[in-house]
Amino acid sequence: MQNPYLPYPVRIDEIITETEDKSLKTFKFVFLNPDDEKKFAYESGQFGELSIPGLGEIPIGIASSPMEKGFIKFTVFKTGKVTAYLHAMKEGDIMGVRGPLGHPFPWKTLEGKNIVIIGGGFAFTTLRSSIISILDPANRSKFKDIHVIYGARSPGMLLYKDEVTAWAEREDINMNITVDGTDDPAWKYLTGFVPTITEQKAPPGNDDTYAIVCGPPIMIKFTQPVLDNLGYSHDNILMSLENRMKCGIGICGRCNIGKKFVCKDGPVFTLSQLNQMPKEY
Amino acid sequence: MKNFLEHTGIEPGRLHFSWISSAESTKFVDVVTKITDEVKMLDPANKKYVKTEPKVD
Amino acid sequence: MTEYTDKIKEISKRVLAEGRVEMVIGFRKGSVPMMNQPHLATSAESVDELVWDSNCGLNLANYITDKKGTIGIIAKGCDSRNIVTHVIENKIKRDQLYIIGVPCTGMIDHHKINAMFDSEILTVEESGDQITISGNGFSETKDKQELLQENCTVCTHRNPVEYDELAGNLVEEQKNVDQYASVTKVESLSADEKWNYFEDLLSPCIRCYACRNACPLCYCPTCFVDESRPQWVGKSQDPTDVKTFHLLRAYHCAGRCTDCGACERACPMGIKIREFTKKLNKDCQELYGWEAGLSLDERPPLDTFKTDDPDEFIK
Amino acid sequence: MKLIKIDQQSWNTGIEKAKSAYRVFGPVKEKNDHEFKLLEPNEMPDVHCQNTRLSPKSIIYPQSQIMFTYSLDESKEDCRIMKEVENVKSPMAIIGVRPCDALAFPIVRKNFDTPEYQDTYWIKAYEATTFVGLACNNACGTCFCTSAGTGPFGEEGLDVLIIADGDDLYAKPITPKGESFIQTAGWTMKAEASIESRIEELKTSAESSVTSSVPTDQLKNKTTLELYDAPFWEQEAFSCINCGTCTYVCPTCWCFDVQDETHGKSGIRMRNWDSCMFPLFTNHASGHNPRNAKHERLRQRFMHKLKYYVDKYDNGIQCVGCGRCIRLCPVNIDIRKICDKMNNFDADSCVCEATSS
Repeated sequence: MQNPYLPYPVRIDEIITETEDKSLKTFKFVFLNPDDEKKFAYESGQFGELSIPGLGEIPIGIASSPMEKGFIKFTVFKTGKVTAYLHAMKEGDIMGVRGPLGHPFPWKTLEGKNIVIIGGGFAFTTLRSSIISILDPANRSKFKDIHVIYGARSPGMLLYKDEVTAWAEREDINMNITVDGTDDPAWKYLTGFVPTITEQKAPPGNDDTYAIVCGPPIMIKFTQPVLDNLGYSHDNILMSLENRMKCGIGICGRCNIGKKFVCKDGPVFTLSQLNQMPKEY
Repeated sequence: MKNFLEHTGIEPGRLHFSWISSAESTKFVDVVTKITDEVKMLDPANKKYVKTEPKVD
Repeated sequence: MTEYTDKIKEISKRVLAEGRVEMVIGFRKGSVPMMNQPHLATSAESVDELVWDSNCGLNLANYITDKKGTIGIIAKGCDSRNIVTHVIENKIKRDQLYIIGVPCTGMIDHHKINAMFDSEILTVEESGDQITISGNGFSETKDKQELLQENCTVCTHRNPVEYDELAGNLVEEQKNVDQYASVTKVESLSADEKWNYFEDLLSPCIRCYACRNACPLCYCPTCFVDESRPQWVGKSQDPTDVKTFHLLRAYHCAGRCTDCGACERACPMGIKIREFTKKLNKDCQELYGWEAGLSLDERPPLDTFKTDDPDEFIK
Repeated sequence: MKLIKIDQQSWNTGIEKAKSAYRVFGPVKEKNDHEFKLLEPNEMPDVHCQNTRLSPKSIIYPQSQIMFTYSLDESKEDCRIMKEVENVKSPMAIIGVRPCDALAFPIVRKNFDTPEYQDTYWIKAYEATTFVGLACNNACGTCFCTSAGTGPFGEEGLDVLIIADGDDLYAKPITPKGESFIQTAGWTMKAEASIESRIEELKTSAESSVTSSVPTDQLKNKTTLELYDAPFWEQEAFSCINCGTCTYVCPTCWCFDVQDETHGKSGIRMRNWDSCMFPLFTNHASGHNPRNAKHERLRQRFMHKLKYYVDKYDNGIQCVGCGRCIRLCPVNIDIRKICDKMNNFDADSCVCEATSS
């Protein structure tokens, strides 16, 4: 019997400060036991529990892609006790990771489809993972058109800036980078809230087009009617939820929404599923 | 506070209050010395209300 | 007790009908013996569920904290003192309230009564100052005085101190009671004996926080035991953490506690939690001549500074 | 039915023998109430205990349980590496488990032992334990086991059922685990054949002593969202003080919190029972709380037991009818009443009422 609460020991290999306010850092972990990397076989959309001995665990979406080998990456927003401590840790420090946890985006279903990825703020992490996976030469031909709408508060708050701007130059992905507002004259991308940009840039909905929406509640609230207007069926809208979690494996009982656990049955749900569930998130 | 803690079984002499201004450095030294001396006189077996490492059995 | 109940219903219906209040908070009969349930009545129909008997030991002031609207509240002596404390601490405005005062002759102790019998108690009936307790194959009648919650036996404020209307005639206050007999007993013990006494007292605690949550004083939005930054107390069954919770909670009630006994009544494990608060009440009385919740015009001693405050503890 | 008769003498010696092979737990009266505890040598389980105040769940699933230990000493090679704590070292036997409490274990098992993840701590403790049940001859007024999937002579979750007829005890082995417990105890006397009809009599009389019940037949047919939006939750929650009593005394409540604690240069990761009644249970780091109001938390508890569980497992309710929450709730919230409201809830007539008034 495998103890599902036992984290794999990892070493912090690299820490990247993502945003100008230093509230978001990306941690690149390397497994101490190389075999553990194989056990940690994941797909984009899943999450892990970052485990800091002495402090506790936090559930964080996996920001790296399974196409990236030798390490896993997590982007962490500094908000509570554990994240604050993690932000103060150094490269080379040892901690733990448990996972992969939850269900990924439904990649089999998404094959052969157009995908519209809509992300706001620091919820872009598993979306980065998804885009890296999709754009990998081994995978790109499996999908039709890829649209991305990614919004941040300001240019300085964009995650993975080098990567997203590089994607904007590519032909095989339609990138729409936007900020809520900026007075930077050098800003060459869009300005406006994500729902507005979605209205302008997203393709109309049909059976062959899926939207993946990850972002703060307010963004989701205003993006949903836009997608309705564009004709997206609720079966074709995928969302990733967050709730307070501890165990991450559907046992400790706190993250349930109705009979579903966000950790084990989610975090990815279709909007049709969510429509049938209490709004406890 | 002192009454209350002592009421619950904290040995008298383990909780002290003093009013010392930041300018009264000698008073601070005197008080701390006096307290530490007094506490050292107490039976270490009576050290209560100290959380110990839980036993794994 | 039926006269109290009738009068409570009559007043409640009137103040609701007159629009004086939007709701009345009282008790309704519980589904198990000795356990009446706090009840919110907003219509004449729901007012008919209100009852008053010797099983109304919870403190209803707990249900008006930060509540909006105009509220009728049934208040025995201790409830009224906690209402006063609430008003002083800005948890409710006096003019939101219509206090229906109930002069109290004490509440019966369900822990004590359950412990008297080996078999389950199925009914507890009350007639004047006699209580009849029955179960499968037994029935006993006892004087209510013998069955009172301990705080009621030493209560000296049975009549409400603040009210808009009374649901019965004022009762005679108990005189010559030794309010702090249990405290004095512990005070005479040695430090070690005291320590062991409280260790034993708290050993059944399961940290359900019923004591805290039944207490009208414990209204902090986040209790110190629930704080995570910093985390003051561990969350396990470690006796040091359990004790820290009880000691600090009691201390937070210093000079505010009315000895209503709701904490003890609510405790599923029957822990005598008042052993802590009583000591602080005694200290407040001895040091400051203070009893909580007697006047709307005076602030509690730990809330005020007087140059003649005792300071023997500072060296 | 293979029944074994145990007289008072061999009961006592049997329990003592069992203690050499098992850690034996049983109900013991302490102060005013019975609780399960590890029996000392020559200490007997009290078979006259109607039921313990707390359920036996803590024997398998302690309120505080250390999961891992680790060092924080940077000079050590295993610094910050979690080491699993072995929580079970020897077989255990719980004597005097009432059938309601016994049924709770297979119910809780559904949570801890899933196809995807196995909670090693719970499963190891559960598997190491022999459940020696005690049939109830007389129910409490708050018992409703017969409508909660079991009964006073229920066997599910038990390895042995002990039936008391006056001073005589009869043991009915249910599983191989139970048979080996009986063997260890040295109970070998076959009961006379006539006893079977006597036991049927006891069983019928015990069942008729269960006077309260909950209706559950319609729970499955209700729509989750309609029940969730039912108007009675706020009324029912009025008296609730959001303490954890109902969840902690409940044999089928399983939620926990994970906490790290450090002592100098060593640390532990532990779990402690948690309660859906506490706001902190679901509070997000951002401060947002999906179940912020007390009626939302009360609703969660009852919806979980009487709707979510029902839908998820299609195998009864997550309640065994022990009545502890009813007896111990400080403010008299009664699951029987709430179950009744849920089972009889009619969203359509409710809408009518709302629109007509």
